[in-house]
Amino acid sequence: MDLSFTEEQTLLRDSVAAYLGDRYGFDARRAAIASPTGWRPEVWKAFAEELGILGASFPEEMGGLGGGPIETMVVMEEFGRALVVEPYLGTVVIGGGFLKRAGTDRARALVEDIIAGQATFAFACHEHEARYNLARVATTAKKSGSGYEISGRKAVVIGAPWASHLIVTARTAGSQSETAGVSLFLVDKAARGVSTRDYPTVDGRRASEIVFENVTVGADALIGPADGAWPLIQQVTDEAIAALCAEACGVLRKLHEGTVEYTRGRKQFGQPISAFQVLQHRMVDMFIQVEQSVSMSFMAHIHLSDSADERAKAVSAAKVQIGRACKFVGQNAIQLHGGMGMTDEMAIGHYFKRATLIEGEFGSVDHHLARYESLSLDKVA
Amino acid sequence: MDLSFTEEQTLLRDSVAAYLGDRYGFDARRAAIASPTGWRPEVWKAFAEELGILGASFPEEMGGLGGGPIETMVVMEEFGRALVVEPYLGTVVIGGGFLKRAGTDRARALVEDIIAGQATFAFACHEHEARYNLARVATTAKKSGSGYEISGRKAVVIGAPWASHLIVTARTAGSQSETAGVSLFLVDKAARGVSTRDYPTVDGRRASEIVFENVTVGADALIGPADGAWPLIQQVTDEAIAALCAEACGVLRKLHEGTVEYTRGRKQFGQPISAFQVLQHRMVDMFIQVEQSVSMSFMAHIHLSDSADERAKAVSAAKVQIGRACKFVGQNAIQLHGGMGMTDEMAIGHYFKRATLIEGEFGSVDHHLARYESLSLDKVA
Amino acid sequence: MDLDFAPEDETFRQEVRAFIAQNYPKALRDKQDKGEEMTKEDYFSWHRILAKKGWATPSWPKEWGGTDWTPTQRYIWSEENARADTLAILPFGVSMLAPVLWTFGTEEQKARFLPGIRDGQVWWCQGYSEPGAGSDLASLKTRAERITGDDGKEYYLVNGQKTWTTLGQFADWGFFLVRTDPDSKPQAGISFLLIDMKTPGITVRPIITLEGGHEVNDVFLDNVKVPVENRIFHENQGWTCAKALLAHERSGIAGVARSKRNLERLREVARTEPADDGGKLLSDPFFKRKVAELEIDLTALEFTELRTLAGESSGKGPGPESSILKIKGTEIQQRLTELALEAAGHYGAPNLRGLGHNFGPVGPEEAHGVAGAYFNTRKTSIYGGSNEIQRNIIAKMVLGL
Amino acid sequence: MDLDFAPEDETFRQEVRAFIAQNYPKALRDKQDKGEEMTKEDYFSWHRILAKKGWATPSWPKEWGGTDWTPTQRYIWSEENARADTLAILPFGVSMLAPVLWTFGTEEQKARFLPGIRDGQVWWCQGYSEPGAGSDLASLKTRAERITGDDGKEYYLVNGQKTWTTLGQFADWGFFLVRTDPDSKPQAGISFLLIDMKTPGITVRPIITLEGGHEVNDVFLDNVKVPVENRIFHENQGWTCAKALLAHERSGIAGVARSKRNLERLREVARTEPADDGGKLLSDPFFKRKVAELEIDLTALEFTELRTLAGESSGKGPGPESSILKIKGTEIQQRLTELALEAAGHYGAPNLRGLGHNFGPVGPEEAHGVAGAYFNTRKTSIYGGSNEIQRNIIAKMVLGL
Repeated sequence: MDLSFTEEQTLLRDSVAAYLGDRYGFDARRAAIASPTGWRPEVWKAFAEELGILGASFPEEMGGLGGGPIETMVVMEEFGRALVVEPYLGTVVIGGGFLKRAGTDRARALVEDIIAGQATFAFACHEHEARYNLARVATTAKKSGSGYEISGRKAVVIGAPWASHLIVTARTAGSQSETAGVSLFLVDKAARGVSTRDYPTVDGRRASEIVFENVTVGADALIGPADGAWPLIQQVTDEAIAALCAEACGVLRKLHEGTVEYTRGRKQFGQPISAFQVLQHRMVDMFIQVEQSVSMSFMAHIHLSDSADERAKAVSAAKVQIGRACKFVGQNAIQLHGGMGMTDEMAIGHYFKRATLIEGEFGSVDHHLARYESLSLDKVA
Repeated sequence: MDLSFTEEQTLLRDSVAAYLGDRYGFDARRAAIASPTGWRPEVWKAFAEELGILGASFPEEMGGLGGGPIETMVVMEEFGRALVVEPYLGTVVIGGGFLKRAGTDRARALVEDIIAGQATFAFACHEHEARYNLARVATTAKKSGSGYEISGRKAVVIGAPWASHLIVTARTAGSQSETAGVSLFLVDKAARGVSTRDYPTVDGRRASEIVFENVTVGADALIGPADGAWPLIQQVTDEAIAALCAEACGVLRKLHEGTVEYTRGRKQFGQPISAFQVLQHRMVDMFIQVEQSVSMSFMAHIHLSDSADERAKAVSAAKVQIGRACKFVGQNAIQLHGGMGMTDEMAIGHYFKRATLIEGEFGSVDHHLARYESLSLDKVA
Repeated sequence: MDLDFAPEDETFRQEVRAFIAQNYPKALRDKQDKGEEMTKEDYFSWHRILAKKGWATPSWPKEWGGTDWTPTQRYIWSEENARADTLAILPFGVSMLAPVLWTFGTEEQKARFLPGIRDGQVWWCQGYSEPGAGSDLASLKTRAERITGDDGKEYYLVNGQKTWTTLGQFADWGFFLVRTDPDSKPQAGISFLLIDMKTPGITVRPIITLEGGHEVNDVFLDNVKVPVENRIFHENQGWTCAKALLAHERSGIAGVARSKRNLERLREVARTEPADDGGKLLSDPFFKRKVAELEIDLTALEFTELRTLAGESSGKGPGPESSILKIKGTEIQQRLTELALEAAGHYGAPNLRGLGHNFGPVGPEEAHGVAGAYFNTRKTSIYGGSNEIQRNIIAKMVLGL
Repeated sequence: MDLDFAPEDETFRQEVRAFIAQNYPKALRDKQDKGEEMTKEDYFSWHRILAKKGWATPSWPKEWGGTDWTPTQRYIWSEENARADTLAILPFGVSMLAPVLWTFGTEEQKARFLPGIRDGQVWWCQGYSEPGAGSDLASLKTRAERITGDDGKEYYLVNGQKTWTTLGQFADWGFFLVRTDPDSKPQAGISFLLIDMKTPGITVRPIITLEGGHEVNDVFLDNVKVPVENRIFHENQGWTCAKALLAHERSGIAGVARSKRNLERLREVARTEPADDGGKLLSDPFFKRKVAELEIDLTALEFTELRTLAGESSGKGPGPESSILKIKGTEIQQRLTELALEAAGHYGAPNLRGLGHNFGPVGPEEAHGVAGAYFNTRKTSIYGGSNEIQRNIIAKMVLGL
């Protein structure tokens, strides 16, 4: 039983932090998200080539560095600190998470492309009528020749404007929100019948509404078993949520540190406002929330290799804590910055906006409480 | 539209407050609750004769003073301030509430006894398996000659050791938690087949577990229609809950005032602890809770004469606010008193204990939220 | 103690309701429905209709254009406006400056400035806050020196910077707090000046807030010449005016009627948006509970406000009492936007600001702009004296700590 | 980073589990199950069994009776004790005084006092708090003057009052903070004395706490003669000992293992007690949610403690880190009793204390005493440095404010 980092993990953290400190300052990021494309392919290239982090969590036999969840955690926490918008979660954690388990030659080749920074992914899994229930899939994939024909609409596909490929959930059997009957498909974003409407998100990323109109894909587009992708979807989204929790920890640390720093410098009534006990205790409560969140991020990552139920329970518990912390720490960071916190010009508001969206990403606090209860309390009741 | 008190109401408040200030000090109360009987019949006599408040809320044609809910509110708030244990709620608000609507000669005679301080009542309505659902009645009343035979068990009947009479809910038809089929009976506590186990409660009152074993009562024991007492039960318990809210307001005010006073006198680190901003803001938040509770008590009492749904919605909303306030204000009153708040010797702990039991009396916060939702949100959903 | 309305009050309510229905500009309603930004003319259009009817300034003294309504009539007025979701009359002239004018102004000043405010002809902005002075308003640094102009007249030469000037981009005139005596104690050397925003030396610069909106501004004053007759009340005693204004700023801040309307809207959204189980969000027990809790808190706030009006609350005077209303009112406003964002689910994320009208909606219409509204509403616990300052006020003024 | 236990740790766990199962006194278990109050002998009985095994003082230095366990073994030890719900070893001697003795005591003092603590022969109590000195411990007033006794030996003559002395009614000895130099600064003139509680002039008076229990006491000292050799460390430097002791007092204060057990008990209660709808309380969505939220918070606390042990937390040193554990640990303990009381419904009201054993139970067994436990547990956020003081410590020591 040991909760400390290895030397390699500490090194990884330091190198990512150094790179981002150097090249991912607030002004550079601001310019990038305001640009027509909204991201910096050259940063992505550096992730692949200079830092080598795109392969950090892939097995060595696939060309990766053989790292695991803790390596992803380390990278994502640093990304949170710098508010990195580039699609690491969609590409490496989710896209890579599916592909490395797909077992097809095409998937293996795409993993190599990911590691090389040549392929980027977005996960088209949300539908408007489904809210946070990923099994509620109305998009269909019908057998057509040796392959499939996909039709349907996906909502708010984060990172889709930057993606070369999409991973799409579609129903091949069953109805409504049955988990059986959901399958996963790899779709080239340029494929005929795929149309997208791209837009920015309030936290500085890009997303798309996507319509699939009789999009034909080959048999090798199928990831995991036909009709039976649900366990794989659960596994990879749990990994994604854990990674998101790590990102949140970076965001939360910056929100807290930024607030402590600001209140030390801001004078009112003849003293720094950090001298007011009420604000001190508020910052202590923020700090406790941050610490508890980091603990839960550790906890979730450690449990990712456990049984499906233990894994899901751990991940949902972490997302509950982190969702709460995002709200409490974010709101109070703005409050303690006063009017300055309301301006677009200061970084703090941008951290707040990211924290706010993380709250709901892959399920709200209520969603994960319900999931946690179904695994922890209902089973034995 | 007017939320101010009449001159008579203000006079009533002043006279009750003056009497209690004079005769119901903390030490006198402490001695009374530790005595074998646990209450002071001479105080009850004074309520009837000196203050005349036992008849304040009865119609003039029944020998009362013709007051209404606001008079009850005024009295109960003062009772809360003094932690009065005598059974005003059970006797006047609940017992009287049922009897004045029963329409029988026996009931009318008993109202006169109540006003004269000669009859005291307890409401035997709880059963262990029912939690806060008063319609879940397993106690039965079977037709027997011209009257009924009652059998069953009632739990935690507050004030029963002091009661000359009981008002008992019993099922005459229907099953489980059906509201139809519940009837109300007036039972002499000395009747054959009634056995009680009396004990103190943690807030200094007395209660009983009561077993009814083939207790025979006459036809005139029935209050309200056979099988159809539910609307009347709802009405009178709503009146009781409103009165309880008023009592809570008195308790809450004392908790808050006592805390402000204590922190002003208590010195730590060379200054009164009331100088610490964190404690100041805590006391402000307590104050806001008290003010909101008083507002909701007004609101509930004003709505008591509305339609059943409007009345129930208002009362449940008030109980939610007051339940929350009892917890928040009570816990923080103890916290700000530090170790002294933990001692039996200081009054503050006794207010905390009363506030704690009020939280759950006639339904917890969750119970009343559910009731509120069923009236406010489900109907139109 | 009762909540009944007298028959004449019901008649009044019908009159108000009918007037709004018949006279509220359709163009304004359309823009509101589409969530479009309002122009200066939009803001004034409804104001001028009301001014013509004599209802633009109900709380003013009768002689300057007030209506002499009873408190119950004023309550009905605000309820009906919330119900019809009319565009609020801007407070800067009507509720902030006007009371200062009629309390501290000379007869000439009243005659010169009050009619333009009442009739919606002159747009006023506020010059209070400064970059270094937030909640600690009295530490303001903007200087005003007495000079004699080339024309032989007396002027103040004003230099400094104001900030958080709401809708200052539209302003014709502004009321400013400036320091006329740098040597006395912070609150003692301040004067209250009215400044024509077209005076040379004034620069208004937008501040973009975190949701991307332009609502507030920096105002730079560089050797701005202000005639001494534009000063209200005595020199160096502007703080007296400021305090009066701040008290008025907080009244009505509970915003009960508007919050009721927004709660109704939230319930509508929750009745249409999906829950995880395929049902509707308002059937989700936990979302429903949050709505119920908010509704109950709003009821408590409403009755606390009514008690305050009836003089039955425990606070002492309108200042500290309104602090409770400000704290609870803004907390409720914030929770409303928080729940609206939660209700929108994934569709809280899109940021369509700046994409132009041709882009069309993304997701359900009611989700449009909910994140922006949530971000923007964080300001309510900061402005007008932060909620922490309000707690300090209650601690000192009500609890005597 | 992993949570796996090595095979030798698993072996150790089995050994501990078997030892407890075979040796825990049945009489103690029965009393615990019935909720009866423990006598002095009850408390010592389990301690002495452990002492014989050499497990009474795992955290001590090996030479004085420690076990040299790894942190993982200690973690397992506390988990297994919580799992079996053993009576906790009293901390006064073992975890509070002993570290002071082996750090600051002379060899003679160590040899004289440590074995009695280790073996459960001498009951110690704490004489720190005073009526006027709560969180501000250093303001204590109990005086100790150097005198020469009739026997020609040197003594301290101690006069004053201590309070909140937990289980002092059973104490053989006490460790006291007294003021030996009234003229120096508060923290500078304090000495640390060991006092035989049978010394003439000592009166122990019960303090009844709000649930009716007798757990704490006032201790009055009236011309109590204490030999100078009973002073630990230098005269006037007792504050150094006090600080060391306070830090130890906070370690383990998270109480994760015990809270886990109490949570399990709460779940059992919620599985048997009825809900309003006739089902079980654990099926009530809102009660279930509170249990789930508590469980998640407890998991977060557990991992924060594990991170602290691994040196990966952001606090600086064991003092401020343990402040987080103290705050969250006590909040969770309080919420556990709060929910137990809520679960009991009406049966939270009966107060059977003092009715005698013949009275028999009222309502379900698990409801017995829940209100008392709730009231009593309010102390946890007050004692050991109130949670407000803990926040001050974090603000200063961790955040540098």
